[in-house]
Amino acid sequence: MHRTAQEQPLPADLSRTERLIRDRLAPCGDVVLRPFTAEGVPGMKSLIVYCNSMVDGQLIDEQALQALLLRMQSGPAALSSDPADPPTGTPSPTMTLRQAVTEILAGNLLLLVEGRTGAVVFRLERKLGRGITEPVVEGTIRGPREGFVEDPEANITLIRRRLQTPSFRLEWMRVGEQTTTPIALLYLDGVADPRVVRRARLRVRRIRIDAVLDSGYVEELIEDAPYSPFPTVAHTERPDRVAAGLLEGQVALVTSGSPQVLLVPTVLVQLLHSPEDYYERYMIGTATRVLRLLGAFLALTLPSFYVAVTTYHHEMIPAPLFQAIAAQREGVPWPAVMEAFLMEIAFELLREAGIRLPRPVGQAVSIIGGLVIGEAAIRARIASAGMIIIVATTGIASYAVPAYNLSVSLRLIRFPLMLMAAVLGLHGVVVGLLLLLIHLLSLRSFGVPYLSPIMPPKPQHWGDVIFRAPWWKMGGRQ
Amino acid sequence: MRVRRCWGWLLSLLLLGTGCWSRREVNEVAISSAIAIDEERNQTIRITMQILRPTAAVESGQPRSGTFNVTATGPTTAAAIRNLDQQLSRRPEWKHNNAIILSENVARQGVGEIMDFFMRNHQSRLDQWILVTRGKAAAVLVPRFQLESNQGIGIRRLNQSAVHSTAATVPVRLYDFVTSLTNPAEDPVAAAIETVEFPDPSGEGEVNPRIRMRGAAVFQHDRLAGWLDETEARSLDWFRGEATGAMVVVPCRKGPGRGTSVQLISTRSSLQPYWKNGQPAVRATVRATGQLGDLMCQEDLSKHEALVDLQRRTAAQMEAEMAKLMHRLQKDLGSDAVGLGVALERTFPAAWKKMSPQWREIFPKVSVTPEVVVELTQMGTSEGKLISSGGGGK
Amino acid sequence: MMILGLLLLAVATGLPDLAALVRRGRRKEAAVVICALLIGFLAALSWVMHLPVPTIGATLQWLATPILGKQ
Amino acid sequence: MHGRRCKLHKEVGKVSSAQAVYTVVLAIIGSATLIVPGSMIKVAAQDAWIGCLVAGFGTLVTGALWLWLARQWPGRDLFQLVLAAGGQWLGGLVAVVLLIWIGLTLTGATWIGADAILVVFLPETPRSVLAASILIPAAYAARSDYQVVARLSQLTFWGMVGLLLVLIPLSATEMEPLRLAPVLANGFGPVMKGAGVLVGILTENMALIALLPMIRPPVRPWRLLVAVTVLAAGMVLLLDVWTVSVIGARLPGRFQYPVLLMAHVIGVGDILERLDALMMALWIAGEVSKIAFWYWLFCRGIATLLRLKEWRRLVWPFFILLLAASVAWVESSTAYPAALRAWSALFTPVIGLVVPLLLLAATAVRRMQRSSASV
Repeated sequence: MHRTAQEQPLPADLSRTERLIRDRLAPCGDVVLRPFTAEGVPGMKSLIVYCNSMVDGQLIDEQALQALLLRMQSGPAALSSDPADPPTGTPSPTMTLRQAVTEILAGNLLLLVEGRTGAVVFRLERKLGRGITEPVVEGTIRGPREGFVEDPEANITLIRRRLQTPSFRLEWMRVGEQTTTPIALLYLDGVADPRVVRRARLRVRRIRIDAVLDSGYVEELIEDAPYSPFPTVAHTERPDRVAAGLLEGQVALVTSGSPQVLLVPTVLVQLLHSPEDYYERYMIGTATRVLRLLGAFLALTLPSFYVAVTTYHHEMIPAPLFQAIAAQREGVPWPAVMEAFLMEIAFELLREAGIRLPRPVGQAVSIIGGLVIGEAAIRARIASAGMIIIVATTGIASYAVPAYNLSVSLRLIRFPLMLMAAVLGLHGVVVGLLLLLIHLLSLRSFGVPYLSPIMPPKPQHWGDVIFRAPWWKMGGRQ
Repeated sequence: MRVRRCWGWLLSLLLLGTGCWSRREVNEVAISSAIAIDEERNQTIRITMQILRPTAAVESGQPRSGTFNVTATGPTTAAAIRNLDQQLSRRPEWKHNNAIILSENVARQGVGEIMDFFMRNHQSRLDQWILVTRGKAAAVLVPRFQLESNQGIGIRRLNQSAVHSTAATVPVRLYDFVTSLTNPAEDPVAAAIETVEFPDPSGEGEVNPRIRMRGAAVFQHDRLAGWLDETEARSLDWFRGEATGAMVVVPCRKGPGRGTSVQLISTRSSLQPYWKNGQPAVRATVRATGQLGDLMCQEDLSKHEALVDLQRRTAAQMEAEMAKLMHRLQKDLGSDAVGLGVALERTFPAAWKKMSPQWREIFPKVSVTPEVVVELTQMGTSEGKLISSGGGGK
Repeated sequence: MMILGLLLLAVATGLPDLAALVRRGRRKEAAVVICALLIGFLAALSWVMHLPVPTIGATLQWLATPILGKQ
Repeated sequence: MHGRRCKLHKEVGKVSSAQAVYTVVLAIIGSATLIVPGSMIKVAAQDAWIGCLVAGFGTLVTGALWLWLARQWPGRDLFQLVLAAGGQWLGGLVAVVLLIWIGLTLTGATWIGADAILVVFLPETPRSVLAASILIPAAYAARSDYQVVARLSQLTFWGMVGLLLVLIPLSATEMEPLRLAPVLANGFGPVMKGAGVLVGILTENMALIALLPMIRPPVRPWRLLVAVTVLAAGMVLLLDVWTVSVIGARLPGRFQYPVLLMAHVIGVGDILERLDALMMALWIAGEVSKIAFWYWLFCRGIATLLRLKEWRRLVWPFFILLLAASVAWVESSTAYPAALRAWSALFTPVIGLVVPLLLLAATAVRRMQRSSASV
């Protein structure tokens, strides 16, 4: 019986409705049920229900409610088309109890009238949140400085302003039993692949979780390959990056309460591109992009190459350099791979400490820490100078990767690669990279192959993979 | 589940073969810069290896030289090198070895088998230089190079300078040396190196030996046939087209004077065999471009005709030297270091098949006509003839 | 030591698939997997214990003697 | 109209014709690039490249036979075709022979790959570990189905072509085209022996049949077969010519892996010392692509033969068997050429001629029975 009551629209009899809502919401403590009568209309008993920690007190306007009651008494609640009239309600005669609960807790005011089923909803949500600031993580030298905030409507406005096109599609969904967080699904009709949109919509609908506090929850629940270190869902704080994604056929998911907007499907190439490539002239854009790709490759393989070459293939180092490395490693007791592990872990610790500490202190710790530990390690014969340079270069190179989650996964994969370098030398590194390549080739993000423009080959998009083709060359034929 | 399994049994694989094989840490290795091979009585091989001391380069302290020599004997090359381990705390490694020096008696006994180790071992690199010395090969590793830290780099630099400037020797790499060893139609050549005592110019009488590369060693198949001096080595370079530079001194046309020196910048040569009344004959064409080094003759080169005449005389001088070398190779040494056999085999394969068994006899009778064309590109900054020496000029 | 490694390798490569097949009740595939693992393990064991089993190359040459003649 | 366009198209199933060609080409010459040029030059000296042409035409004929058979039974992959054409008993027997042949090719390629790394780079590492380190990526690729194998082969093929485009000009200074000079100096004998070495490997072009049903229509089998054979034979021809012109016809005879020796020779020119790493990486990728393809076909073959529904679950259980077989292929590297010659002498005529003709005959007989029965 309890279930059916949830599904039927609110009964006309006011007292029964009041009892239903009262035993559902009264224990919450911040939900107010107040009988409301209009002077001119003694017979019209009605009830106001709202949650006062969500509703903005000043916005409740008694007179407007009474005027509405008067009109309702004459006939079915005609929606006043007069704009001067402050917050007009949207009547929904078929509202069920569950919908009513969701509306109340979402910060709306419900007007229940005797003899009418359903209720009239007034949006009186208290607007609070931080102002639009520059994104902390994805800063760029050139390009807009706006970053997303926690309020979904504001985020959608930031995106919508950039895409004033009729083909813009927005669908609201609610996820999470406890939190019922609203999630907006945005895409451009005619650009995004309909099958991808359908798959995204389906996956968000199928989420069964009690609470969604950040878009990270959603990301994990809808992503393609939970067992792969590589992210198949991108998240960004930059509205221009989302607009660019929508133009390229991606679907955006704005989660209420989280400044990170998810972009699906995401391929590896997009994680290595930064929006700045498209704002600078194409030559500068290409140069920084090539540098970034090199940085990503170095971040992944540099330490394992160094370990492999110094442990196995001495002939690959020119003689004088080899002599210098031999001299540096003279007192170091353990093999090159142990030294590499130690230094890498020390560097990761420093990096993590740098983030956790408040901004000014954090910056200082990571820089000074790096220098001091490096210097002391060399003098204490724990590591050789060559290794410190390699570790430092790798650390810096991994910052060059614009997508933070990709740079972390690259740093994670570095350790098994180092292990293989220690066991099988350069051959081990090659086999490790081959395993990685095969894994990437089998990976798919929402049906789109992960190495998409390169493999399977789509030559018409090759202009924008390693190089950034100038606009007058980009996207000529479809 | 897929990825976890992939790392799962990769680790189990590591367990299968614990430890890391063929692993040599950088500081567990003795780096060899040059190897000298001598022969003791009853055919035992003595290997002397110059090992680099990495720390010497770093610590200042008392002036310890950056290298030290280690020597061991053994029945074969590999055994001898393995015996070096008995004295070295670290395993020797010749991945960075620059030069292999053979002594005269080793060269006379035949170098074929000795080279086998260096071609088979995966550590030896093909671009090492091969040299032969008259006395004991180990002696070459003793003197200290003033400009370089060790013998290996010193010899490598000497070889490179031989190619580009002096051409006083025939620089040969391990790869070329072994190719000519394996090819029955060709006789190998190697550079010659010697230690020379120079009285110390500051006169304290402390004699410090120096290394000099001059002349070449010519082989018959894999046995040393004889030595070539500096000028013969240079003309051999012109035949083989190896060296690019050389300094040719041309005697003056008339009157006293030490001669005109012409610095060659680039030389290209080729051998074209042809038949002359039934006998194989070879035309060796050399095209060289050069520039005037200095003019110590009474001539005046401001006019073009004088320049053309100088070019002709330089070419004639080079042709004469090349002819003298051919005479010595064919008559005295009987070694086809020039590569006539290879040229014949390439252009007349059928004829070569018939000739090759008697090649040793036919070789001395092959007539070789050198044809040199010299082109002087520039006279340097000063023009014609400036300074007249001695009798107050004309 | 090698035998332990072999066992571990057999378990690591065979077990997950075998478990999945048994769970889904595909007896025929499970049988094939089990004999593949068994033959594989025996072959590897014979190689590790250096048993006098002729190598593949030797058997091929023995089979090809009529065609190629004695090498 | 310029600007961005939709880059993210959903994956289209199956494989493109180009990818199929690259896959089969690498399935043929993946490991062959290590040993074939060397063994051909040992036999046919500087005329080895003529052997490639002869082998190429020869295997076009055997490939054509298989294609003709495939046309009689459209829409089936290799093993379905064999079972359908040969019927219960003959088909089964032929399928077993094919499986043994694929198994031997697979393990032989693993062995030679491990041996190349052992001889040139890691002398003291045990062969079993090197063999496993090559077989593991191949199994992983085979497990993730033929599309991944095809993409890996395509990337590797482009890589190999790119590497050769870099190496050949670099070695121009060492190159001596005259070394190829005495063409057919000693007649056709050695050339045929050289061609014999390659024919055994090129008969693997019938692997195209296994991929035919997986190619996105329109499918032009004849054109694909020609492309595969020409590319494979052409690649070996290029390597022969390049090896002979750089290090002559006599030296490769003395080395086991002349193509890897080239890296040192080119290094000798003081241009690039670090070429061996790049060359090694691509050779291993070629190895893995070849082994992955045959491993995938091996498991599908077993599944089709025993009428199993799940072929993916067979990939990893067979790992140990194949690893043991590849390690126990030959005792030492010197015995490998003789074993390879025995393998090609035994299987080339069988796989190239006997099997297709037998199955064509069986089809014809079956066709007659059906027509007489229906009359």
